[in-house]
Amino acid sequence: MVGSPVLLIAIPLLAAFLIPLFGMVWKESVRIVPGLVLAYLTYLSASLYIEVINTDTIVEIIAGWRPPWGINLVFSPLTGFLTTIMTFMGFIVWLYSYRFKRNVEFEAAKKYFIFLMLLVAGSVGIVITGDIFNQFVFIEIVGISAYALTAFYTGRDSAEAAFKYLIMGSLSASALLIAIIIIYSQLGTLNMAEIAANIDNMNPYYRIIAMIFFIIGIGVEAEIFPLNGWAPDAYTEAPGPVGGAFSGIVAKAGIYAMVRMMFTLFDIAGPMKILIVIGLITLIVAETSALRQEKLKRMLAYSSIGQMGLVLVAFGMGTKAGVFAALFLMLNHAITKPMLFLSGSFLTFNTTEKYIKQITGMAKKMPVVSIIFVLGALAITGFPPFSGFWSKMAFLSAAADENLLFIMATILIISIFEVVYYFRVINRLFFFEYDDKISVEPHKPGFNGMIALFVLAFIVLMIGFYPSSVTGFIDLAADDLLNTHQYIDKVLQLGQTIIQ
Amino acid sequence: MESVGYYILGVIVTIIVAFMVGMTYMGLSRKITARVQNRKGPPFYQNFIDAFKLASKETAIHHGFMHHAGPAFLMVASIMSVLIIPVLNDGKWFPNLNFDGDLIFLLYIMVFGPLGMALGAGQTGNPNSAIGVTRGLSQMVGFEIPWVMALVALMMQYQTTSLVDLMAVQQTTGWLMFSSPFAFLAAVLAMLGMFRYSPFDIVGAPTELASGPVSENGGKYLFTMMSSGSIFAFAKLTLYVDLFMGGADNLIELLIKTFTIYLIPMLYGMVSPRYRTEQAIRYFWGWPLFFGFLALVHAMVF
Amino acid sequence: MKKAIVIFLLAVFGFFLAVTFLDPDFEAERNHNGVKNFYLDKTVSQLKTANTVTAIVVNFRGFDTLGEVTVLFLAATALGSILFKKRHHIGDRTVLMPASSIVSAGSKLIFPAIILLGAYVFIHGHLTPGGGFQGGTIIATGFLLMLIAYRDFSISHNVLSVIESFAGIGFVTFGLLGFMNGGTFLQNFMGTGVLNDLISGGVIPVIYILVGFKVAAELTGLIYTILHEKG
Amino acid sequence: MDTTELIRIGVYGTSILLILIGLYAVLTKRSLIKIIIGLSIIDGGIHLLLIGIGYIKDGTAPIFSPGSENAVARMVDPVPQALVLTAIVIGFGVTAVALSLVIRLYRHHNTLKIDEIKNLKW
Amino acid sequence: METILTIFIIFIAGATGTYFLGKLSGILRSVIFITTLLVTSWLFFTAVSPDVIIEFEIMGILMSWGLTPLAYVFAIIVFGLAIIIGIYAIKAMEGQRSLNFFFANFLLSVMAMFGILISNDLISFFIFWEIMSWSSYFMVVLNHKDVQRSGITYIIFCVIGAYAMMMAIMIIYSYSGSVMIGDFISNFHAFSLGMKWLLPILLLIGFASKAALMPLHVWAPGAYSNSPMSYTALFSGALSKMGVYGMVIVMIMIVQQIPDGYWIKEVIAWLGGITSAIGTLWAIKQDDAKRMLAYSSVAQLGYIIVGVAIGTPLAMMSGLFLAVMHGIFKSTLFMVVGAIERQTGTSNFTEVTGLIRKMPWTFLAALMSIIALAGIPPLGGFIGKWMLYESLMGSNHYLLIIVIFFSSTAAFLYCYKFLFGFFLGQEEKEWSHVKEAPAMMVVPMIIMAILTFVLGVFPGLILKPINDGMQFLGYVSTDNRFWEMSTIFNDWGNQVVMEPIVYTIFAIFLFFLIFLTLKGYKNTRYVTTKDISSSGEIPREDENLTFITGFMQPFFRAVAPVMKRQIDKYYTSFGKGLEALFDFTRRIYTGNGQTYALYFVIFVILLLMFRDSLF
Repeated sequence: MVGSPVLLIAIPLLAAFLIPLFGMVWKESVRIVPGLVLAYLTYLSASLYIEVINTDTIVEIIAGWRPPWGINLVFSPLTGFLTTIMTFMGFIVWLYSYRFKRNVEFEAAKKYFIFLMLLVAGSVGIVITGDIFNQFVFIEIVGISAYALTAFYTGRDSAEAAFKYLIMGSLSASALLIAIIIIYSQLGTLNMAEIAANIDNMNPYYRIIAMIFFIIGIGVEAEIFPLNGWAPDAYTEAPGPVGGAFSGIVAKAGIYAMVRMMFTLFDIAGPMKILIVIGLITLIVAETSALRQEKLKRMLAYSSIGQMGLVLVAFGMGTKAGVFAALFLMLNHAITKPMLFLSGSFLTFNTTEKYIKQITGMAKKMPVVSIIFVLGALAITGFPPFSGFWSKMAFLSAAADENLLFIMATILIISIFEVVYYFRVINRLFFFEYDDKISVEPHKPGFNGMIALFVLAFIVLMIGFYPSSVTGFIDLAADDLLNTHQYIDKVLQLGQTIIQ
Repeated sequence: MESVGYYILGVIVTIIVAFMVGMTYMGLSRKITARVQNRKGPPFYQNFIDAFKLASKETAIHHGFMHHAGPAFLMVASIMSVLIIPVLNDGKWFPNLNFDGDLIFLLYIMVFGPLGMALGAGQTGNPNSAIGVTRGLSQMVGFEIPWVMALVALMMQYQTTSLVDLMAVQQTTGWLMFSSPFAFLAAVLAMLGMFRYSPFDIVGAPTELASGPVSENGGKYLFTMMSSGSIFAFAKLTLYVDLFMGGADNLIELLIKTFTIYLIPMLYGMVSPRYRTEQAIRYFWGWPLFFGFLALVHAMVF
Repeated sequence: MKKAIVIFLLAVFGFFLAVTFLDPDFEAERNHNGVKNFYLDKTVSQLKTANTVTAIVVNFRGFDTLGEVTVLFLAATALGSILFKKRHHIGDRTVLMPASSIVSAGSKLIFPAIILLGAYVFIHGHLTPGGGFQGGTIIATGFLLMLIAYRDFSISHNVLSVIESFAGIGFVTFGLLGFMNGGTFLQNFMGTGVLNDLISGGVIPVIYILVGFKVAAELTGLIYTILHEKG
Repeated sequence: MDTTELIRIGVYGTSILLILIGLYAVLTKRSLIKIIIGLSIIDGGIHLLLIGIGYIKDGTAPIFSPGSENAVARMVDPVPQALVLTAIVIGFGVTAVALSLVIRLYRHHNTLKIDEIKNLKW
Repeated sequence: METILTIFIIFIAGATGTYFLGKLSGILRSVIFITTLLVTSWLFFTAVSPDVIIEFEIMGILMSWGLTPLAYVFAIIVFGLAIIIGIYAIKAMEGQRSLNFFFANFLLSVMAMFGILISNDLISFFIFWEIMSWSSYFMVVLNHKDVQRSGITYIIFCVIGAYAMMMAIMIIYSYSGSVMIGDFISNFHAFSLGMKWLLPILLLIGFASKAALMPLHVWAPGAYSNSPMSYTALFSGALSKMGVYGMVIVMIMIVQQIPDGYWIKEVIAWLGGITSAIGTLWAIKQDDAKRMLAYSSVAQLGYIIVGVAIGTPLAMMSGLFLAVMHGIFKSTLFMVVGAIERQTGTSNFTEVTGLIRKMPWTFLAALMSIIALAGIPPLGGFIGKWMLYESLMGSNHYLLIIVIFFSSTAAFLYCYKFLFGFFLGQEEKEWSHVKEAPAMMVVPMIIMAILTFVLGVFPGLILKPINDGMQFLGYVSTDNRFWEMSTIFNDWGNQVVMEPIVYTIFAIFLFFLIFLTLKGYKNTRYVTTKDISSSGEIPREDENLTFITGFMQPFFRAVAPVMKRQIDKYYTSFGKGLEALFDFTRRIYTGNGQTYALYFVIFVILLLMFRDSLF
């Protein structure tokens, strides 16, 4: 036992409370401590994950009360997979921002890193918790950190973005609470496994109503179509790395929550029309909106939303292959989109508007960053031999298994738009002359940021050339998600053995 | 083909005959045209005199290699076609290359010359040459279509691309002129363009431009071109005879048949004013094309 | 027009909500035998905590409370971050009008009582209604009163920050101590004592007191930050 | 219809009404402050709803006083109360952040009208 | 280690080395580049045998690499062209931008093509296909010219094709559980009727997009003319052949198995015919040599596709032979344009004239290639054309042959325009400083020109591997009825014997050339092009007598109605319309937070109302 999943939550919270104290003593610590914490989380998560794969799912109980009564954390191949990605991406974002935030003041930097850490911790919490109300609390932690990070820069429209996010976030929190109320009143429990075990006894009408409110409650974090108005604004106005964190961490947590709810809580077997429909609409609206964006980050944001839609469609197929594809897509997106955000943020460092035209010809000035951006763009649009190709292939293969030709065609057509807008940016970056009048002043990227980018690029290439390095993990995770009974048994039977 | 020597002899004899006949026909055409126009006209051997004069003239200038070699290209095309086309039925004459190339090959080797000459004309730098060339090439696109349609109809109907085979077919079925009338019509109308007599003589435009592609040429160059033209004329006429009139068993029959064919463009030209290039193209893509289609339909049905 | 549409939409939405919640079935199918009885039972028998709600908040669902505390902490930090200015100077208060002497004199009088009440509420969180959150809020109102009454009343941000941090660290540390002693996070590892004694319930009152401190410090900080904000 | 029913419908009905009122404010009021008030009203309605589902007939507070150990059956469900405590605090935190954002927005745009604050769009 | 793997590793190492070491010195870069090409080619031609098959698994999908005899034909094109163009490129690219990137990417392209050819399964086929797509894309935009238009057009059509293909591959995989091309072919009969139609059509869309078949051809002119000429030579010569390669497989192995699949062949053949006609017409109209050759490539690929689509053994052979020939002569022509552009700075006919005496060797290469392109005997182009016509007649395509004949006759017009525009005509003073291109550029061109001739005389050299490839697919019987070393036969047994014909032609040509030269040899002298009898007037030195603007005007007046409709315009307006639509729909995101809240409520209500159908 290398540690306990609860440390994934406890350590960052402890650190968050500690940082202000450290900051009084040694100013640099506010930058370093979060990094250490995130590194430790990554290590912990990865080692737990390996252990989980080799032995069995860890169900951690809290306060010594067995699952139906106490809160429990579930560290399974699925949640472990996601937590590892999230903590790792959190570390990467920290690494990138470490010097990036040097030019802001101490107070601001301190808060930035606290928010970042808690964003990761909250997302991890969403994933590993086994209790719906607890999930709600973590969603709120993520929400408030995200509002604060969005509004981080003063003097921009960031407050506007954060406010929109906040409106949507609190409305969704309300919806989530209503769903929790319905569930609790009908089943008398908040534990996911218990709910899942008893869901068949629930009045079908309330079941559907609860599900609807759940979808809406989580939909804001998962960026599904009519609820994602905040997302492009927030991605655009938040600091560059935070955009990466949103797409790489928060959105993943939202998707996970929604999927866990659909697959486990409500135990829906077979294709889920609702996810497919919502996912497709999200995909279409987002990708077509991205086509004419003038701001780089906004375009990336729409692209990110679109990818989330794609993931939902993949989950909506409800088959093993579909879930596999969805998790693969999530993995790739979690790595590639931050890569794009981070490199894009370097490219547009010296401008606040972040217009695409401002990066005209930047490749001459910042070749390495540009190449990494292109790598990300190629990966996200699914060009082999980069990582995105395999996940897109897995997706199409899953869709073909289900004979969903229409969906395959739609998604491929939408992908054409994706290719178009990414290549427009690549063209601007590489194949236009640098122009002093419109292009921004190049920024010398920091050492730490470059390491972060290189690590991401390496992963993209690794998955691209050798997808089998990750597919085994994804396979286990997909099995885990689909096996609801196993989940229920693991949680509840563990409860039987340890009674205080 | 017993030996190389026999082969070379055949080639030479064929060329000489073609040259003589072609020259004579061209002279006759000038004479007849003059008579129709109520002029006295030159004697029929005038062309020989011209050729002799040109051949003996000293040529002082050339405009570079392509200009220099252009007439040679032209000659290759003429002689090659005359070698491919069987002059008489059943290989009574020298077989030459009758069995080595077929109709498609013939079609292509026939454009070899004009292209070579066009290159030669191009290098002179005379804009009139180039203008003439473009007109000629454009017009060629015009008449080639019905011409090819006619040939394709014949070839597909009789399942062969060999001229010799087509001639052999006519030994049994009679002249293709009658059994495939539409092909014949299309081919004849295309021939009007091929001979570049009025109304399709805008290429040379002898009266306004300094004679189109051949301007800037004189002496040995013009001589070569002229001989080539006469050989080529003979080749074309023989081709028509072979294709549509059952070929000829002996030289006399050949002369009669070819001259009959030759009269068609000549007489048509006498009564027609000149077409502009696009008019000429549209002309070829009118009735000739229609006949070509009919020929294809005919070939399809039978 | 817009209002009409909104009212229509809300009517439809309200209809659905009403159909859901006002339906007798909703009540009839309510599950009364879930976790409730277990909680009530164990609170008395094992945790020896009189206030079941407190037991749930701090122990059974203590993890939620940790999150909740974090949310408050985050809110306080976020406020500081969002209202952060480049040159951060404390001083000018936005409430310019001085309070009347009745208020200022009265608040001096009431302030200790409020603090005392707050402290009482969170110290007795496990016995009576109330607890750390409630007590902390009461204390914060005391500071609010002082801030309104006295223009020059000031609290050191650092002190607030330290209190807040220590309280939070304490919470997590107690959780971790439980983890180390008993095997699970937030486990009640201390002796539970006798029901209805002041010192009973093991870690529950301790944690709730820490929460009280934290909430008091954070709410005061929030108020203080907003009060010093020029609109 | 007995009193329980009436109380139930009263509580649920009120909370639904509060939710709708809050939504109305969020959807129609132009002032940011009023929108936040609307959000708070929605929260209030939901908290009421949450408390409402813990109600049982003739229930008492789930607090043991000496000698009331046997009153377990009459005690209302303590869980919603614990949940609502958490929910309130969270709602409070969100409201605080929202208000601070409003201050920022006012600083930046010099207005509180939500339809005039849309620099970010499309 | 397996030779195939070694070749890949050398390619990747070469590309990396070219890119990074190229920053150190230009010579090093060239050396690495050429060495990579030579070594890989050497390995390929000596050590790769068709029997060796590498199998491995990725994501549970069995993949396999190995060379088939059919692919061998295309591999000859790829490696042959790559070496020759590679040598050419070193000098031709001198002084241009992003050389390291260019050469590295060049190697990547070649590697991708090699990968396509050795792929025995559809997934690795697709992977290499996409690598080829993006590496060629970067070449298209490398010159920073017309990037957002022609580049984006190219990539759009690339991905349209690739995605159609991908969809088909995934359907195949999920239905039959295998992505092996062989398995697909043998399991094809088990597919449902709908799939039997859908799959080949999707695959054909994929291949046709690369082969620039008619409705999917609009990218070609922009892409071909905007990439560096050294790459366009490979692009048009080898890259587009990959589409042909795919089509051959589909046409031979798949379409045969479809009931009534005859119609697919007919439609593709007709599209090919129309492509060639339209491509030719537009080629004539161009004033820029690159665009002309680009359209010409489209037209030539049209012939090839016709041959492949007709699908009789002779037609298939003609298609493949034309593919090889097109690879040779079109690359040469692009190299010629590259040389001219390098020496004069422009590739526009209206600007540069009379280079024949300045660049004689280039002219010779251009002349040979043009003759081959026009299909005039005795050069190689004729063989392909001949076989194509014969096969069209043999398979009773009465009208298609006319369309083909029309476009190949009309091709003379642009052939002449090309030669005339650059090399002939007035030798203006403006261009008197122009020198012949460096030997490193001329020699590859001349080699290619000689190749066209050799293949014209001995078509059997290339027909043999083609025949082997087709035999491997079980497509022709073992007796080689259609070809001997220097003779070709048609379906009816008629023949063309090249050897005596070529000797005769040369004898005649030489005879008359000698006659013309020797007669009056002493007195004949060269005079400049100003010294002409322009209607009796002697032009002044500074008078520009070049006739090139509106070159084929009469012809265009005749075909005006056909030219009026331009498919690019439909695409452009369609694209513009789509973008406008999306610009409108994205206004959903109004920017007003309240609206988003309204969406929230509406979404809730919608879900509540349609809960029965959605859940």
